[in-house]
Amino acid sequence: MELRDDPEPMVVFQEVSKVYPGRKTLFTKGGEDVVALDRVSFEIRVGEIFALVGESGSGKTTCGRLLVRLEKTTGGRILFEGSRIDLLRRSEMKAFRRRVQMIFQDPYQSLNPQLTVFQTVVEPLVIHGHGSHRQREEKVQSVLEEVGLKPASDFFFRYPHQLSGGQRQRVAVARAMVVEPRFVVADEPVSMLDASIQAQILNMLLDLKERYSLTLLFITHDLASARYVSDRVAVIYRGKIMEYGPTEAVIQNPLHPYTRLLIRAAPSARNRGEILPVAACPVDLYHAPTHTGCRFAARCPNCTPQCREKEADLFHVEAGHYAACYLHYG
Amino acid sequence: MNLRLFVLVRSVQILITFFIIMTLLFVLFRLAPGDPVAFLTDPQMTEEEVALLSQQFGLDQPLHRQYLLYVWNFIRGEFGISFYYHRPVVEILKDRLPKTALLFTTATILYAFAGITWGKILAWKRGSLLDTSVSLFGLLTHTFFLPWLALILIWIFAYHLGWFPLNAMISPEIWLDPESGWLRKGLDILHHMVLPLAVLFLTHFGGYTLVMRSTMLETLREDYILTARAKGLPEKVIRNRHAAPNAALPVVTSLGLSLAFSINGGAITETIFSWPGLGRELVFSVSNSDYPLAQASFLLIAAFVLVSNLIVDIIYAYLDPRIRY
Amino acid sequence: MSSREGKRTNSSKPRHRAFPRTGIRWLRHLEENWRIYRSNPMGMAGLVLLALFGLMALASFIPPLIDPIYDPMSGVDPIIDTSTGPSWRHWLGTDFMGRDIFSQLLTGARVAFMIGISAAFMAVAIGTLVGMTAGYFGRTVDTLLMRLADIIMVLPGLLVILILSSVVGRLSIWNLVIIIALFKWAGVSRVIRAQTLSLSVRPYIEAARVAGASHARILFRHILPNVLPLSFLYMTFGVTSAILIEAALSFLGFGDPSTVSWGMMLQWVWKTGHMFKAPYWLIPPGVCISLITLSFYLVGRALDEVLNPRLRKEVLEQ
Amino acid sequence: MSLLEVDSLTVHYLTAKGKVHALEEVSFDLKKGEALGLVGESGCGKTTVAMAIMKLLAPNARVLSGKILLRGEDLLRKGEEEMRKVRWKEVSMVFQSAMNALNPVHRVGDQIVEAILAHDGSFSEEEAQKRVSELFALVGLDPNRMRDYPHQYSGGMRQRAIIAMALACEPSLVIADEPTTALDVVVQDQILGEMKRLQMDLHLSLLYISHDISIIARACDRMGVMYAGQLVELGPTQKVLEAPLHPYTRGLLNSYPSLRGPKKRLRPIPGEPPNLWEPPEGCRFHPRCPRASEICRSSCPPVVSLENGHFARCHRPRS
Repeated sequence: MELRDDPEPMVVFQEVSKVYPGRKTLFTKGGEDVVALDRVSFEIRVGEIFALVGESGSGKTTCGRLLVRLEKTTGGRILFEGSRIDLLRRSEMKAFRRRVQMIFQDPYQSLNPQLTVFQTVVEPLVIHGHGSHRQREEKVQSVLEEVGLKPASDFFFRYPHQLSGGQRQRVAVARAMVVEPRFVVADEPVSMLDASIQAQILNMLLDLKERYSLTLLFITHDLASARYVSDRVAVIYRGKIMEYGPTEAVIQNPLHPYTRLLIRAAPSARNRGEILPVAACPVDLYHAPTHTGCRFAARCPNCTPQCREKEADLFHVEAGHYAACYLHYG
Repeated sequence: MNLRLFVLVRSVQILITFFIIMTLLFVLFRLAPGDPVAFLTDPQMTEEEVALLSQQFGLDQPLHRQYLLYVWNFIRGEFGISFYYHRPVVEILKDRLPKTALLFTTATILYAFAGITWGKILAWKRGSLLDTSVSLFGLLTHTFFLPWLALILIWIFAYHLGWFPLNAMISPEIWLDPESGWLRKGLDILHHMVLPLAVLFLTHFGGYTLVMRSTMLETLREDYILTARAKGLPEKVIRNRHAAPNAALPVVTSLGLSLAFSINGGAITETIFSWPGLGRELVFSVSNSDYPLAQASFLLIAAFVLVSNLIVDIIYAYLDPRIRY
Repeated sequence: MSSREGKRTNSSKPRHRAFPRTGIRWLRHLEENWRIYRSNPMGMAGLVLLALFGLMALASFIPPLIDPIYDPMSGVDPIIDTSTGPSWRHWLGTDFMGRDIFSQLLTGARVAFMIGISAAFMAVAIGTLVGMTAGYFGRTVDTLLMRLADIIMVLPGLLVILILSSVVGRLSIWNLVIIIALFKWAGVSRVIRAQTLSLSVRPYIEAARVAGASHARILFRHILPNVLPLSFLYMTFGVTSAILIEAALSFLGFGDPSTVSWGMMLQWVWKTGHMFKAPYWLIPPGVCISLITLSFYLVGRALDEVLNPRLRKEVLEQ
Repeated sequence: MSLLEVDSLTVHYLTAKGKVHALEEVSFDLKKGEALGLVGESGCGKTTVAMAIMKLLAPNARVLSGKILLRGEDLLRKGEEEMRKVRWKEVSMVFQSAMNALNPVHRVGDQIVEAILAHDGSFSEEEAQKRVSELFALVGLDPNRMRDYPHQYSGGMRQRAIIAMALACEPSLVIADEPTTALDVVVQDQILGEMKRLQMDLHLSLLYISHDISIIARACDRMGVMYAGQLVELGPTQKVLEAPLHPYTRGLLNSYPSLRGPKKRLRPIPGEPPNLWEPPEGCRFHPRCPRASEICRSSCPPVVSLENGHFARCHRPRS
């Protein structure tokens, strides 16, 4: 299937799979392979925020980790600026590490408790042998102020335990931004924060994106924040992309029954949703479906015999809007 | 069922471990400076006897054949002749093993049980006078140097007060008397066991009490304890049914891990009290350069520790449903 | 009090544009940790006891200088050739050969510290390295190293050393130290490995990887400072177990005959049949071994509390 | 008469670092069959309210003043033994982390049976078992899985089991402390729907506690907003959401991106919540408040009521 509609995308996922071999341990019945990603394809255009939305265990975080080479794919390929990231040589790898950064979910876990704010933020510069001591110090100072830790020198010598959750996440963003990357993976960057702080961080990401003409992969379980920040969105369910397209189009006109379910289930403060009956809860997110059909079939209100036989591929429905559902086939 | 698989896998692991220990022992004895013949033959033996033994242990053959023979001999239970007793080693060990098992197993069960019970109570009443005094007592006895404690106990209770025999496992006059029945004999053994048991108990009880106390304190902070309180359950039920089983899990683990350590203390206790067990035999044979006996009794102790470990593992699996299913 | 308080607030305030120094948090925060430690009376008792034993070890050089009859091994009092009770001449009495028990006791302290600290240091150094390597690199390296550690851990160390000494003869103090270290690293490496495993999946380690940090950088800059406190803690426990092994071995008669240790003193009193008649000789070495064990144990537990905030008592619990 | 009345409850925690002003003069009431929600950011004291009602506060907590009246009886004056009878029989709780709220070494069914037997002597073991299987069916769990252990359940199932447990003794009040926080959106929606249905069917009173305003909005008839240990706004959910009186409530509502309506830039509340060791003088919200004036800095605002049943603790409520 051809998903290319941008001549030079920044990131391309081509049929990427990730299978964790089932480990036989003493304590689990194990032995079954866990399919985290099943032939996932999408591309991220230069300068956009691309959101990946899914429930826990859907494989959304795996996508981000594969992209920054924290893990290796077991099938398919990932291209960054046209070159395969699994074939990078040592020197290319170092350059890649400078261009691609990541922001992690839990600000309480993503900062080394033994290092001060300065030590944490300066580390990438040290690794990449960037500038003199003085230049590094100035760089750290300016990036800290940019993420809203002002005056920066007040924070230089603080340890993570002396910071609030929001401040920690700002430090984590500063660490990612200090090498001026082209591309940032933000893995649920706000889900551990309080609501008022969440909005601050989201706004900050939007500002940074503008200022540095960044490209972002925004991973989240929350459709509403995906809508708030992203230009395009992919909805992933049990390792497979169910729907993919411009964010507003997906939210306003969801094509896949799963997306519809997600939108309907999302609680909202402004509109008090009525109670709708929902099909049975996901039984086991972590094991490959045993049948051949669509992985959503068991919960799908629109399920047909065809769905139970063979899973639908992503299908181009309208203007860059794709869905993996027979409802929209031709 | 998975428990069976678990036990099977652990048994195989333990067998492999034992095999490695056996091999290391072989390497140790063969690579040691000096003539390997000296390790197997008694200086007082006649030349024919030496030749016979050399042949039996394949000392005239290449190393790998010697090793195979060593393993084969082990499987057949052929450990050679003790230099000291001039009897087959296996006969001696057959006599010693049950005596070690009796003393050591009784002591282990006693102190583990007492430690878990007391730790539970102390954590529950933390900060009270009972907690402070028993914790302190446990801490002190736990740090007592075992041989010294044994000597002191003998000095006070056997020598000065004369309540218990100085040493040995039985009184010959009772056992040689055809009149005495099994009860009298049993009580006699018990009488001899009191002091060695007390030594092992006192030096181990404190450690388990303190570990149980601290894991119990941690368990009491768990959410399910809050649930139990919120459910309005009686305090005793919360303590015994909800907190203690969870808190005991790490204690059982540490029991398994420290068995090897405890058997050291067991050997010293046996030596001091002349308890005719494996540990004493090992110390004794090493002092007398009785190599065949030393080697075999060491292997048997290692096997004993490994099997005890397996039993502890099974108990653990029984206590923790996350392993069972 | 006030000046110390003043210094503390001063140091916690960021100094503007001062050049940041690298450092390890727990070292820099020694002062704060010391305050937590000091609030633990048992830990303080342990430290005081340790200081006493340290003094004893230092003082052990003095008696032979006063008079050669006070030499712990070779000093024989010309007028005494048997065990006698305490007197002005021999504060704690003499042993069966008329040697001074007090100076033996002082030397015992020195030997205990030497053995305990050097064996524990070696064991902890090996254990930390092995544990970090196994935990960080995982896979085959991990499996092999940890199987090895498992085997060592199920061996009764004392009895293995007994067997060893039956093969190679008497072990010198330093051989003994090395052998003890070879037995004791296993437990340490298990703990350090577990800690490393849990650390190496922490997002901050992953963040360092994403930033392009090398394995060496991650191991030594990010993991080591986080496991060192634990290693240090295990050292205090390792010291006791090394002292105890040596003492037990000496007690059973397999010690280094060229030195005197507390375990050996107990062996002499037991083997020469003095245990029922010479309490002045039986009591001191046992008390010393027990107390030094106790003091390291107390210090270890107090350190555990410093390093592990979860164990800290809530100050105002009812 | 209200089922539950909390009257100017003030709770402090004594810690090594100093006194934490966890709750300051918190008052609200809850009627029979009603669902009331308390919303607030982490550390605002909402869980302390729940624990105070259950009388399960940490040992270092001190209730300085206030009353907690359940059917007119002050729970704070009850002894431990009396309180034990109130717990679960009268007031039960759905806990925050379903993962840890069930004891891992006991079967799920047994943990519920135990609660029934502890409170109702008239039940035999078998009858209690039967009741548990009814409860399982009620909350949408397969009664055949009663004999499973907690680790064999998924997150959603555990949460359902906890709800079943909370209903075991037919309490008149159920406190749900972050009942769905760890769950996925779809499962969260199901659980909330389930609880709504149970509330209707069993005529339950529910006290919801959550950091997520949208969950409270979804589940409650009335809601209260907590900030830094104080209840700053209380009123019918519809009113609070559509016409908030307190600037904090308004700021909070502006912090949530929405799936519906036009896309607007969020206007989050600047700054961070204060630490409760040294709460700000005057109104606790004034350092972050866009409308703060001199009086807000100097004196603690009173509780004002602009409309029937809609209160705010503010000097200058919505003009």
